[in-house]
Parts: sequence; structure tokens; C-alpha cells
Amino acid sequence: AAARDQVQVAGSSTVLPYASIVAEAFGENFDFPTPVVESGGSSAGLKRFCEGVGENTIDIANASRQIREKEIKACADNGVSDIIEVRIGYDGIVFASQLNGPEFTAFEPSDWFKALAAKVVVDGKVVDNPNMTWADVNPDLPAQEIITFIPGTKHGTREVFEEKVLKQGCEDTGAMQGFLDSGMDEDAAEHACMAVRTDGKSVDIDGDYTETLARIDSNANGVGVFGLAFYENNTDKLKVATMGGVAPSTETIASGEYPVSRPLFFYVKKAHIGVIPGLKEFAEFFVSDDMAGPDGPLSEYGLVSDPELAETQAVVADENTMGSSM
Amino acid sequence: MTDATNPAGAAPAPKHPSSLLAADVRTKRRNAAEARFKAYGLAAVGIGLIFLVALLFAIIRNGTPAFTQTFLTIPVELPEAKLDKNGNRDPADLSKVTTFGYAPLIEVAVARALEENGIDSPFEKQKDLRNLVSASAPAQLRDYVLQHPDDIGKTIEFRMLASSRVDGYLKGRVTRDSLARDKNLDAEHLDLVDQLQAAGLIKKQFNWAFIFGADASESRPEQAGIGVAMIGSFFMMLVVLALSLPIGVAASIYLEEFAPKNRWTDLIEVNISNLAAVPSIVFGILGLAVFIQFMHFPQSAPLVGGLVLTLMTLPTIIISTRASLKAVPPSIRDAALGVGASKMQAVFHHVLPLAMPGILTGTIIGLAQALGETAPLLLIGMVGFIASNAPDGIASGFLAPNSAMPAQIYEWAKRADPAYYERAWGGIIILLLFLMTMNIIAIILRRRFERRW
Amino acid sequence: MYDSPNSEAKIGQKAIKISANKVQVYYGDTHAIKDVDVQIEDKTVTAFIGPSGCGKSTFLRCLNRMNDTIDICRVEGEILLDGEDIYDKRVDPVQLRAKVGMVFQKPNPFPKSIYDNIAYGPRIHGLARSKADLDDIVEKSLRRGAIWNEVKDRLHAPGTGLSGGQQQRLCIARAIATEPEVLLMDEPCSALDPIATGQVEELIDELRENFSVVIVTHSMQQAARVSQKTAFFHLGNLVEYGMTGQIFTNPNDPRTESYITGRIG
Amino acid sequence: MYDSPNSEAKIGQKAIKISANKVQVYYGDTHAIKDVDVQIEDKTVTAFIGPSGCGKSTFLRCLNRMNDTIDICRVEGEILLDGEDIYDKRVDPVQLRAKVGMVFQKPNPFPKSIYDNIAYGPRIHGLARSKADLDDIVEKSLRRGAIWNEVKDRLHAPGTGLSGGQQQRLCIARAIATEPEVLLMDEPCSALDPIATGQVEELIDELRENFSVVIVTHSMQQAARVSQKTAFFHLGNLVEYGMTGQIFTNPNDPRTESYITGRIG
Amino acid sequence: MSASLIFLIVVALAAVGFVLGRGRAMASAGGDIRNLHSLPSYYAFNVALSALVPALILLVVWLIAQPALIENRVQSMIPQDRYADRGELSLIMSDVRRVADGLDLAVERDALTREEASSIRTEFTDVRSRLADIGVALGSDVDRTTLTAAQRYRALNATGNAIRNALVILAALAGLGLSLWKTNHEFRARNSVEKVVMALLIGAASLAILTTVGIVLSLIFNTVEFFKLYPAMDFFFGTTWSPSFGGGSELGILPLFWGTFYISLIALAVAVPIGLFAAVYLSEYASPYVRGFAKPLLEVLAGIPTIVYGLFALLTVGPLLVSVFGEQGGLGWMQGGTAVMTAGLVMGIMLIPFVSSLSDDIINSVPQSMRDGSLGLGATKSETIRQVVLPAALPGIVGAVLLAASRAIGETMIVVLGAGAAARLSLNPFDAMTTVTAKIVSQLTGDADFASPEALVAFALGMTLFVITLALNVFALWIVRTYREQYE
Ligand SMILES: Nc1ncnc2c1ncn2[C@@H]1O[C@H](COP(=O)(O)OP(=O)(O)OP(=O)(O)O)[C@@H](O)[C@H]1O
Ligand SMILES: Nc1ncnc2c1ncn2[C@@H]1O[C@H](COP(=O)(O)OP(=O)(O)OP(=O)(O)O)[C@@H](O)[C@H]1O
Ligand SMILES: [Mg+2]
Ligand SMILES: [Mg+2]
Repeated sequence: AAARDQVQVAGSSTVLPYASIVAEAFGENFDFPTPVVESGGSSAGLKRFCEGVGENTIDIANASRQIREKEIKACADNGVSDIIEVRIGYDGIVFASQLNGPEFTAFEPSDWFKALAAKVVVDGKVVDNPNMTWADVNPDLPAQEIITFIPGTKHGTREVFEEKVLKQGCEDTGAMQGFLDSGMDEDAAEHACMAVRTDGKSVDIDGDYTETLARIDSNANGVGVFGLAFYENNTDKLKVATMGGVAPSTETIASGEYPVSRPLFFYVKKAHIGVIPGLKEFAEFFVSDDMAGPDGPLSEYGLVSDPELAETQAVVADENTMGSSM
Repeated sequence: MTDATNPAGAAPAPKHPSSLLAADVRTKRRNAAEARFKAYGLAAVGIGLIFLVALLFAIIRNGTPAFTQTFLTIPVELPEAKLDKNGNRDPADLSKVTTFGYAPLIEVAVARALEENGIDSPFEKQKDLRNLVSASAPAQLRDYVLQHPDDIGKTIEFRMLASSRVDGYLKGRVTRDSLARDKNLDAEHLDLVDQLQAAGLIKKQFNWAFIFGADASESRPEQAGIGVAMIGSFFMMLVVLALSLPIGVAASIYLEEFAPKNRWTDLIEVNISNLAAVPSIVFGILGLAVFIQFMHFPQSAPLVGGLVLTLMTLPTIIISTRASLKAVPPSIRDAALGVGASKMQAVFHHVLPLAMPGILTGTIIGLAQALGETAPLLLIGMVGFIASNAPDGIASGFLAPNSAMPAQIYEWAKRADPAYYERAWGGIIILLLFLMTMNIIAIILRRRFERRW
Repeated sequence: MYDSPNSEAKIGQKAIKISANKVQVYYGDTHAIKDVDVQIEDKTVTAFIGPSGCGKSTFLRCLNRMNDTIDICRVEGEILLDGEDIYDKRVDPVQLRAKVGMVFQKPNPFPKSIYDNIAYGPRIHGLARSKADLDDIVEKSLRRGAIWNEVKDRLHAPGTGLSGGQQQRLCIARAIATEPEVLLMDEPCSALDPIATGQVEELIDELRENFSVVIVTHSMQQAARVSQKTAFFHLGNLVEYGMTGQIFTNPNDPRTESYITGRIG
Repeated sequence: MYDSPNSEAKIGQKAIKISANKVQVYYGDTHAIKDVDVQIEDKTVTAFIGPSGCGKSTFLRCLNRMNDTIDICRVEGEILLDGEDIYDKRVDPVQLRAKVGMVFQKPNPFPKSIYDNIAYGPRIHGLARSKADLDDIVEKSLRRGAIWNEVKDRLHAPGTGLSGGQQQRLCIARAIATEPEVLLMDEPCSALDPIATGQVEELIDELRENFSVVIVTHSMQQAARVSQKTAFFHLGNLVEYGMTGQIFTNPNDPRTESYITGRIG
Repeated sequence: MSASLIFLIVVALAAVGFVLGRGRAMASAGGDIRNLHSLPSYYAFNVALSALVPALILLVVWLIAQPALIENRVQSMIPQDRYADRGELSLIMSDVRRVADGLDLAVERDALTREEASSIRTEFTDVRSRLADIGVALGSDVDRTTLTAAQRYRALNATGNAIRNALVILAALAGLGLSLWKTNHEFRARNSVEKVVMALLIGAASLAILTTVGIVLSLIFNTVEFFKLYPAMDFFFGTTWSPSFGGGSELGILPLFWGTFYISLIALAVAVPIGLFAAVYLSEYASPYVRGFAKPLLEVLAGIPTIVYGLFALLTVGPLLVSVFGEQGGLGWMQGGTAVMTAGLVMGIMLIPFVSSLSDDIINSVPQSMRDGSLGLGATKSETIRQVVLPAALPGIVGAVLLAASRAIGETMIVVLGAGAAARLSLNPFDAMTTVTAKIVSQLTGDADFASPEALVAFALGMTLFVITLALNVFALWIVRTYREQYE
């Protein structure tokens, strides 16, 4: 077999847009061929990443979450032991509705918990969620039927949504305590906090944000969950709501004021550095100020630039693997 | 028994009416049933065609804007000081200047063009003008300079893509209202666009790059084309056609004509129809395991894609081929065997030509399916941002990383920038045209082979 | 071995059942039937004879519009059944074919059981009120088709698994199960042994009591035995038409004579 | 109209071409041929007669292994062609069928042109050295099949557009075009007029000079006219086999007599 | 000489064999093809195949074996301490190969002489930049071991190639000679050619088995892994499907199966009648002209990418259905646009050509005499079609329907966009549900931990679906066997 001469990247479709912007610029400015960036999800990407070392495996896995313990172990079992973890920035998660729809402009995590939870605590008793309109949840919100489009269980965003919105809301409203009081153990209560009602008020979206947008387009009362970058490209159709009083933007997210966001990563197989032409150069280029800096094209596109970018650059330059640097 | 007045003669309705011209009750009923039946048939065809028309209408309406694109043609100065400090035109040195170095040249050129045409820029900073022009412009300019080092130091007339928002404005997708909260472009930009258009510097032109170009990243939809993905699809279809048709027909012939009818062949038969029901993504899993991990074929290669799609298409072709082989009357085989043809000759000379229409139908449907399939490509690495350069030869056409049309369309449909939406539909138009070109030979052949006996 | 024509004495002047005037049939450019005029009488057996390829089957198929199914076939002229033009727009070929039944030259049993082959016609025409009725009809038809004994134990075996002659008799039984007023039989005995032939001829004779039968045959003896009137076709022309006895003993046309005596083919 | 058997006098003791011993044929559970022993001589015409459904076609199809194509059909016993067992594993049925040609009971032309129908056999057997050769063979075969005159102007029209009798002759012509050593003909004249029948019979007579012909027929006269030996089948049994003259004039078995005189069917 | 050149030479030899074989056969028959056992072309093919087949098999085996052998030999040159495990070794080896290929290319381009290529030393030459000059990009500087290994690699390869070339050509020549020697007018050339063809046919048919084995193998390990993490009983009999990232997922397959079944049923309920009626109309009623147009047009429906259907379901059909069956329509059966009904209807449209085109071909090949038989009895055309033509065409139609059903089971995009992602056990066709296939795709392309049951369940779903469709197919085969009507 002829030797492979381009960098092969796979993984999260959330990271894909950023990776593709970098890859394109990399191909334009370096003598190396343009890297191949595949989509397919963090799981599949990391899985292929961990398949082993060698030409017929990928060099970089994109992930919208940190690699898990079990995955690192699986990797090591297949001989992929030296992994460089690179955090490229943050993805903001925003709540938006139709531009001309009802005034959904300010949410609190507790609103979402009360609107979406499968069970709520009413007068100390755990009952099926009785709330039908947003006004039932919070009198300040429009008296419109609850209809939400949230990421399906395949999406990493769902995890963030559950952790940072539902669970938060659960605790804020005191439902957590109510669950515990009703005799649930810690785990069960947490689970109950994050269980989403199944009566059609909340619709799981297994597709992507385009689908959520299409659904909101045809449903004036719908509220959907989007990535910040997606929202910023579609401000002509969507209006965004504040969460906890903070409007989402790259600044508020970078500063940590806006609560719902998640870090984005890519993982480099150290063993491939020096073997696959351009691999290290690509990784360095990715996190360079030109690309990932606050004024770079990535940030322009919607990536929340990492305040600790310099450290990340150092990690890449020194090829620090996960065990050694963290 | 010889009596003509029989029990049947006493049947409910008067059996034969006196006149042929007036139908009796039962015949009327039967004729009504007949008319209904025929109407159902017509309606069925009609329904199918109506849906087709509706779908095609939606596709064409949404997709046609992708075929035009807005371009900005202005003089650009190529200062030697910035591009070739040593002045020796050494390619290695020239290529050290990155696109980031070229971007200011464009901003300057735009500003100067405005000036020369007497248009006031409402912006303080020159940098704000950059958003009028596609992010691809610096790269295009750099490519141009690397190819024409002699033009350094001169001022050239350069045609570049306008940014997708500007393009959207000319196509009516972007309005001043909708820009209210957009951070890329402001209403003031649009005023500039209007003036530039009046000055003839901005024009909407037919977009060949869309048909022949390569994919672009998320941030520059205006540059994205489907051409390279089309080449990917082309090479995949070559593989699929070259493998699945002969293998499929051969397998069907064996099973239908030669195989002893025993458990083993039953097993094969059930297996094949079962393969048809295997979700296509599972073929992707198989392809990844067998072709890439086991056989070490390159990743993201149309060859592997073609092989996976071949496996996926085979059941379709086999099932339809077997069905039409079965439909050939045995008397034809007898006739051939009777004059001393071998079974093989009987099959290849007589049965196969008669079964040809069905085989071709299976091929048409199987290839249509293969051409439109994305899921299995996901796992062998053909979905994403892949096709950045056209392959430079036949071998690299099969082996170099490439995407495929449906994967490209699927990717575009997912992308955030609304400009990609129209491109996705435009891509579908091209896909359908590709499909029809591919089918036309099969359809003509099929019509030729059709006969009743 | 066979006795000479014996049935023509029985015939008086019968009503005209079918009357064909100036019928022309074309297959594409081939002119297969040229200007044929013929009157087929009720309660009569009419034989069509003539060399192979002269147009007998073609003409027969005109009489119940089976030619409609051949794309390239075009019929001109007028054919009246009981005085009504069967090619009239208002005529429903289905009703016509229910009245004018047909046995084809090549036996074509349906790929169904023997029982269903026979029961098919009565079912679509609603001739049976009950299952028992239908069983009755099937048995009677198979008996009249002289095949009952051979198939009575395998009524539910496929009709295509029968021998050539059995298939032919099955098709005859199938045709008479619907009790048509006119029965067109294209060489119904070609694959039958003498005994079966005799039985079918008996059937034809019996049918004549009430209906009109047209039979194509290559056997002069058979024509002489069963028919009262005979038509002789040659190269698409109706050369001669008349009483069977007269045609066989004293033909008007030299071609008829040549054919009967075995000189032209 | 025809003269009585006249050919048996010519026969001396001929070599045995095909010898069948204790042949049994089953269709699934049906026992269609029971214990048949028969020796078919070279350069002889052998007629198989018997009532419809008695197993004539079945037995005929055994002789060139056309039964192989029927899934449910099972053959037992031994059939020797020139002393070699044709059901032997080493025998190539293709070669066998090239030697033992067949005309089927139902005419089955290929859905190709008339020319190609005839030329197919010679082509696959490599009997023609050139196009002209092939044209020659086609013309000769069509002539011998007594159909040349009718089709010479439409050699490239499809064979399926012929009349029933024409198709039958086409199939005969197709079978003789490959010059088989033994020709099996299943009711070759059933759809033919007397003239054409006469021509085919002449052909058979002519073939006999060099080859062996087995013919199934329902016409006693025809059997008597063309064959030297006759086998009478009844319900799957070979009842009697002998010189044609003797069978027709002085049968040994009462069943043969009943059949010939028209009492059993 | 490269492998492709050898291939061409073998093909050329086969072509020569073709001519010689033909000539020799003709000669042995005294120039008269009538004396030959088989047609001359069979002799020709026989010789050609004898030259081609063994030589090609040898070539292919060699092409697979040589790199493996050389790899082994060269690997042993690399010091043990350079690598920790096989993966790293394979990386080093790929570097070696890249350098070796680069040297080859350099020689070819005259950038290096043959001697230079085998003698250059890292100490004296910057191999990386020399190679970069001719367009071979290397990931790092070339060290001494790599370079010597690469040079060794080249040397071995060259020897191996030379032996290979000689042997393959020898094999071709031997095959050619032997078969030519065997060629005489009595040789059964047709039989031997047909044997080869038969072997090809059997090989093609066996591919299906291989594919199945491959699928099972590529699913089974992860499936087993899944069942180690998740109880099989809960998987097969659980009625809730709710994966979650933090663990505690419920992964019952029943709602998914129910959804698959329900959606496929509705899709078939749309596609089969419409498709069959369309097929009947096209083959029995329509003029050839109409048919010539309508059929290919309908086939376009099968070629429209499923994402279009998905969007069609989401944007057009769903809202339409809601307006009729939803609150506004007064029925209140339908909550949202995504429902089993929506996806089923749209999928049905997509499947129309699967049923219509294939059935049309099969119906068309039912012999005309069957129709004549029925029409001659006074049956109407529709009676003929329903009772004679369709039963005779049944096996083919069943095939077409099976194909459509298979496609319905395997479809994702329409389900995701049209039916939603909610796994639910409900009888109401206006509820959102989802299918096994859709979940396989979503779990496989999701963001879950790939070693967790939530991701591995995709394989278990695939495997289970595979087994169940297998059972359904056995059943379908049995049906067809029972009701098949064979015409002549
Ligand atoms: N394919 C078949 N499947 C089952 N039974 C069959 C099949 N072919 C023939 N038979 C049966 O075998 C017996 C012998 O049939 P065969 O065709 O040999 O008769 P035959 O003597 O040629 O009659 P005919 O003169 O009517 O052609 C008959 O009872 C017939 O029904
Ligand atoms: N479908 C057809 N297409 C073209 N020509 C046809 C077709 N059917 C019949 N012919 C031609 O029309 C002429 C009359 O055919 P027809 O079948 O009526 O003959 P026939 O008298 O029945 O002969 P036979 O006794 O052989 O059955 C023949 O020359 C025949 O070749
Ligand atoms: Mg006829
Ligand atoms: Mg027979």
C-alpha cells in the first residue's frame, strides 16, 4: 500500500465546522495536503482513534466532550497510549425561538425543569408534570403551550443540558429535596431530576440543528436548543433567550457568566507525529492565535475562544501526552 | 348429461341478454369493477407522478439559486514589498506569505475601488470591508500569484467571490431587516453593495464553480462546489456497476438455474434477501472492519465506498434478477436444450436476454439507491470535510480521499450558514441529473429487450 | 376406418348466428384475411379447413375479438352476432366473449389447480350459487371434456402438470363450463387419441342441439363427421363455403378439390 | 384416402440404437412409466402410440434426458444409446441431446427471428463454416420442414408470429438443422394439414435412410404409414412392441386390439 | 516491471493463446469446424483461460504474500528498543515504506541514480529534503535504521518482483502450452470453459454468504461486549428506551421494534397498493408510449436522496396531517407533525418504484397465452389480471415487496425527520416513534462513551434486527414456495 500523506481527522460533528475551517486554511498555506476531516460523532471518532496505531487508523479525533476513563483504557489496550489532549475552546448552548413568535426572551433553569421534568413535586408529593403552558411554569413567561425541541440522547449537548439546566433547575426549585424526601435515594433523585417528560411536550431531536430550526420554523410556540455558532448564523430567523439573566455571547461564555457551555477537544495520536506528514503542523496551526484566537476565524464563526489558549499551544508544541501533563 | 338445460342454466341473473349493445346487470357491475380497477391503476401512476412533480418542484425552486453566484471584479495591486521581499521570485519564498498576508491586499483593493467609483465608505476601519468579500479571496489571490509570479508588482483585474451574505442579498435571501442582529454584515454594507452593483463591479453570474468546484469550509459557502464530490460518486458508481451487475447476475443465474435445490442453496437464498434488509450503516461497519482495518485499503477512498455500496446493492440486483429469471417460461429452456445447447448456453443465449428488462430495472433501482446513500460512507470516512481537491488521475480517483454527492449534500444541509441550504438543494438537482444520465442507457436498453411471448 | 359424412341430412334452414361481411385482417403490413364473407348458422357445427397458415385461427379469433389482444393486428369489415356488430364501440368485448367461447390452438391451462382452471369461468360469470353448485359444474364440464376419469383423483394438482392431450381436454372443459352460445374450437382434437377425439366429437354434436359451434380442423374426416357446414380457406381467402357434404363430394372451386384430394397445401 | 402400411417389408435386422431396460419414471409420487423395456433400431422409424396421458411424451423425454429439467421427475432403470448408458455420470447430456434431437409436443419457437431459430443449433454446434454455409443450412432445413415457401420472405420476422402449424414446422426444421442421429418427434403433425403432414412424413422417411426416428402420434394411419415398428403404451406400461404391420393387423394383447379398434382410451 | 505490466503481459499471452488455441483446434479438425467437439471459440477461450487463470491467481497470491514476507524480514532489522508494540512497529514500517517508495520515485525521476539510491547515507545526505524536492513528503527526518531498512526493503522487493515476474510468466506460458497441447478436435473445450464459468457463478453466489459472515463477525464482538454490560433480558423484553449519558439507561428494544414494524407496515400499506396498481396499469393498460415515460419517471422517486423525503415529511406532510388530524382538525389525535403516519406515508412514496417497476417487468413477462385463456372465457381485463396474471407473477411480486420492506426497515433519514426520535410503545399511528435502524445510526454517530452500553447497543440492535429479518425471510420463502404458480 502506498503511504498515506494527508492527516486524517474524525469525530464530533460539533467540532467539524471548526476543524474544517482550519483544515481549509492549512491546505491553503502549507505544502501539506489538506487534512481530511470526517464527521460521525465523538463516539465513533474516538473509537476509530483507539482502534490502534498505524496508517489505516486516524490521527486526530475530535470530541465535544472529554475522553472517558474507559475509553482511555480501551485505547491503551489497542496500543494507543500516548494521547495529546487539546482543548480548542467552548461551545455555547443557547435557547432560541421563532423570531416573530411569543416573547421567550428570558429563562431560568428552574423554568426548564418545571416545564420538562417527567415528575415534579407538588405539595410534597411526586406527581406527573401537570404544567401545560409556560405561564404555568413562570407567570412572567407567555401563556403559550409548552413545546420544546431538545437534543436527542445521542447528542453530547443533551448531557450538558441535563446537567446544567435541568439538574440546576431541579435543585433551584427544591424538587431535588422533594424527591429525596419522597424516599428516593441520591441516584434515583438525580435521575428523576433529569428525566424528561414523554407526553409530547418535549421533542427529542436526533438530527442536527438544521432540523431543530426547521421545526421551530413551522411551530411558532416552539423553543429549541442550539449551538451558539448556529444561532449566530441564523439571527434572521431566531431570537435567543437569556439564561439566568445572562445573554449568550462569546464574551459571556468565555468569562463563565453564561452558565450553559461545554468545552470542545481534539485528541492527537502522538505515535503518528513525525510519521504522518503535517500532523504536528496541523495541530499547532489549529490552536495558533491566527486561527483559534479571540479574533481568529474560528471565533468569528462562533467558537468561544479558550482563555487559556497559550497553555494549550504549549501542550501541543511540547507534545505533552495526557498522563504527563494532567 | 347431454341435456342442455342444466343447473347452471338456472343461475341467478339471466345468463345472456338478448343484445350485446346493452350490458346486463352483472356485466355492468363487472364493467364498473373493471373501470374502477383501471382508474385505480391510473390513479396510482398519477399519485406517484404527482409526488414526483411536487418533490421536483420543491427541489428546483430551492436549488436553482445555487447555480448563480455573486462576483466582485476589481483591480488588485500586488506589491512586491509584501509578496516577495527578496525579489527573486523563488517559489519557496513566495509560498511563505500566507493567506493572512494577502487579506490586507484585498481590503485595500476594495477600499480603492470604492474610492475610484466615488462611493463613500461609511466604515472607519478598512477591515470592515472584508466582510463584503468571500474569505476565499486571499487564497485565490495567493494561488494566482504563485502561478503567475511575474505579475508581482503589477495591478491586476481580479475576480473574486462576494461573501455569502452579499450573495444572499442579491438573491433576495438576506434583507436589511434580517441583518439587524447579524454580526457579519450590516445594512451599511448593503448600501455599498447597491452602489457597487450600479457601478458594475458586483455581478451575479452563472456559477460553474458550483458544478465543478470542491467543497469549502463552513465559513465560506459561496466557494463550495459539488464537482469533486461528483467525481467521487462517479468513481464509486464505476466500482458499483463494474462489480455488482456481473456478480449479481452471476449469483442469480447460479441460484436460479444451476443450484441444486437443497438446504445450502435455500440458505444462500434467504441470506440474500436478508442482506437487503440490513440497514445500510451496518454495511459501513462491515466495510470499515473488512476493507480498512483488515485489508488495509486507504480511508475515505471511493474504492472502498464503491465496494461497500456494491455489497449493499447486490441483494437488490440479485432479487430482481432472480425474479425475472423465474418469469421466463421453461419451454424456452426446453427448446434450447432440445437442440443440444448446454444449460449454460441456454441460459446465456435465451433466458438471460429475456430476463434483461428485470435485471436492468434492478440495476436502475440498485444504483439509484447506491448513489443516494450516505450512512455507510459515514463509517469509512467519506462524510465530512474531505473533497478539497479534484483527483489528478484514475488511480487517485479511486484511492485519494473523496466524498460523494449525497454525503456532500447531507453535510451542507447540516451546516449553519443558510447559504448552504440552497447549495444542498442545488446539489440534489445535480445528483438527480447525474442519476438520470446514468439511467438513460439502462432505460433505452431495457426498452429494447422488452417483449411479450 | 371411419365412416363417411353422415350428419348433413339433419340440417334444415337455421337462423344466422354470426354474419361476417368483407372482413379484412392485417398483421402490421401482412394482409392475413382478405375480404371474407361468411354466415354461421345457429345450432350448427361449422368446420373451417384449409392449409396451415391460411388464416383459420386468425379469422376465428376475429369472431370473439380475441384479436384485440394482438397489438399489430387490425380488423376491418363487419361481423354481426345476432344482427349486432361486434366491433361496434358500444359492444363490450367481455360480454361478447362470454357468449362466444373459445378453445385455443395451443393448450393454455392456467398455472392453477385443475379444479380452479374449470371453476374460473363459472366464478367470474356468477354461474354457481354455492360451492356444491360449483363442484357440480366442474365435474360435469370435466366429464363432458372427456377427462374426468383421468383427473378426478388430482383435482387440486396443477393443470400445467398434465400431458399435452389432457391439457387440451382441460381447455375444452374450461370453455364449456361457461356455457357460451357459440363455441370456437381451434383444432380441439389435435393432441387427442381416437377415443378421446370420439368423445369430444360427441360433445360437439351434443352442443349443437342448443348452440353454434365453429371448429378448425386439419382432419377432413373429422370435418366430415361433425360439421354440417364447411368453409375452406386458402391464403387468406375464403374459397368456398357450403354444406359439408357438398364441399367434400362436389366442390365448386378447383382449389377446394385440390386441397381435399391432397394436392395443394 | 391413404394407402395402408407399406414399409415394413424393407426392414431387415437393424442394429439396436437405443435400448431401454426396466425404465421407471416418477413425477413426485406418481408412477408415470412402469417397467418399460424397448429396443429402438437404427435406421428405423418407431411409432409410440397410446391413449392420451399414457406416458408417451414422458418416455420420449427420457431418451434424451429432457426430463432432467423437471424437478420432480425421477428416472430409474437403464437406457443405452449405442450401448452406453445415457444416465451415466460421465455422460454429458449436452452431447447426448446433440445426438438425440427432439421436437416438442407444444411448438416452442424462440422469441427470435425465424432465421435465428433455425440457425441457433448449427451455430452452437459449429456446423457452418461461413455465413453462406449457414444460410444454406437454414434454407435446407426450412425446406425439409416444409415451411420454406411460407417464410422465405420473412426470415427475419419473429418466429412467435407464425400460425400454429407453421410454428410446429419451424420446430421440426430447427430440430433437423443440427442433424441428430436420433430424432424424437412428439406429435409433429398434430397441427398440420394433410399436405404438410405428407411432406413431414416424407421427411421422416428420408431421415430413416441414415438415422433413427421415434415419433409419437395419435393417428393410427400415420403410424402405419411411416413407421416400421410400433410401441403401444397404456397407463404407463409398454403393452406391446413389434413390427408395425403385425401390431395393426394382428396384435397380441387384447388392450392393443381394443385401442386400435377404438374401444379403450 | 510492475505488477500491472505483468498483468498486461499475461493478458497479452492469453490473447495469443486465444488465437493459437483457435488455430490449433481448427488445424486438428482439418479446417472444418464440424469435426470439432466444441465451437472454435471455446478452444480459444480454454487456452486463454488456462494461461490467464493460474497466472493471475499466482500473481494475486504473490502480491498479497510478498509484502507480508518482506515486511517480516525488514522488521527484524529494526532494533527491539525502537518500538514498544506492534502498532508502533507498523508506524515505523510505514515510514520505511514511504522512504522506499520515495527512493523509487527519485530513481524514476532521475533525481537519484540507482546506485545512489541504494548507497546514500543519512550522514551525508538530507534524505528528507532530497525527497521533498520530488514531492514526497515525510513526517520527520530520516534516521539511519529507517534508511537502511528502506534500502533493504527496496532490495528485497526488487528480488521478489523479479522472481514473481518470472514465475507468473512461466505459469502463464505453462498453462498456455499445456492447454495448447491438449487442444485437439476431441477435447471437450466447452465443458472445461463452462466449468470455469460455473466456478465463477458459484463464487458470485457464495459472496452473499461471505457478506453475511462478515456482517455477523463485525457485529458480534461488540454485541457480546454489550451483553456483558447490560442484561440481555432487559434488552429483549424491556419496554422503555431511554439512554442517558450518566448511566442508568434503559435500553429495551421492544419500543424500537414496534416502531420499525409500525412504520414499515404503513409504508408498505402505501407502497404496495400504489406500486402494484401502477405496475398493472403500466404493463396492462398504458400505451407503450405512456409506459416508456411513466416508468423511468417513477423510478426517479427511488433516486431522490432520502434527506429530501425527510424534509418533505418534516415540512410538508407533517403539518398537513396535523391540520387534519390534530387539534385544529377537530380530531385531536395528532400532537405534532412527526408521527409514524408521516414517516410511513413518505417512505411509502419512496418505495413506490421498488414495487411498481419490478412488478411491471414480471407482469410483462407472463406469457400472453395466459391472458388469452382468461379473456377467451369472457373475463374482463381486471379479472384476468387479478386472478391469472398476478398469481402467475407472484414470486416476482413477492420479491419486489420484500425488497421494499427491506428498504423500509433499513431507512433512517425519513424516520429521523418524519417520525421523530422518541421510542414509544403506542397504538396510535399519529404518535411519534422511532425505528431500530434510526437508533443504530444515532447511537453509532452520537457522543456517548464508545465503550458504554449506550454506544455498544447499536451493535446489539443491528445483530437482533439481522436475526429477526432472517426469520421473516425464512417465512417469506416458505410462503412463496407454497403459493408459487408455475406457467409453461
Ligand atoms: N410435469 C408433470 N408433473 C406431474 N405429472 C405429469 C407431468 N407431466 C406429465 N405428467 C403426468 O404423467 C402422465 C403421462 O404424461 P405424458 O405427458 O407422458 O402423456 P402422453 O402420453 O404424452 O399424453 P398425450 O398424448 O396427452 O400427450 C400423465 O398422467 C400426466 O398427467
Ligand atoms: N401475431 C402474428 N403476427 C404476425 N403474423 C401473424 C401472427 N399470427 C399469425 N400470423 C400470420 O398470419 C397468417 C395466418 O395465420 P393463422 O394463425 O390464422 O393460420 P392458421 O390458418 O390458423 O394456420 P395453422 O393451421 O397453422 O394454425 C400466417 O401467415 C401467419 O404467419
Ligand atoms: Mg391456427
Ligand atoms: Mg404427450
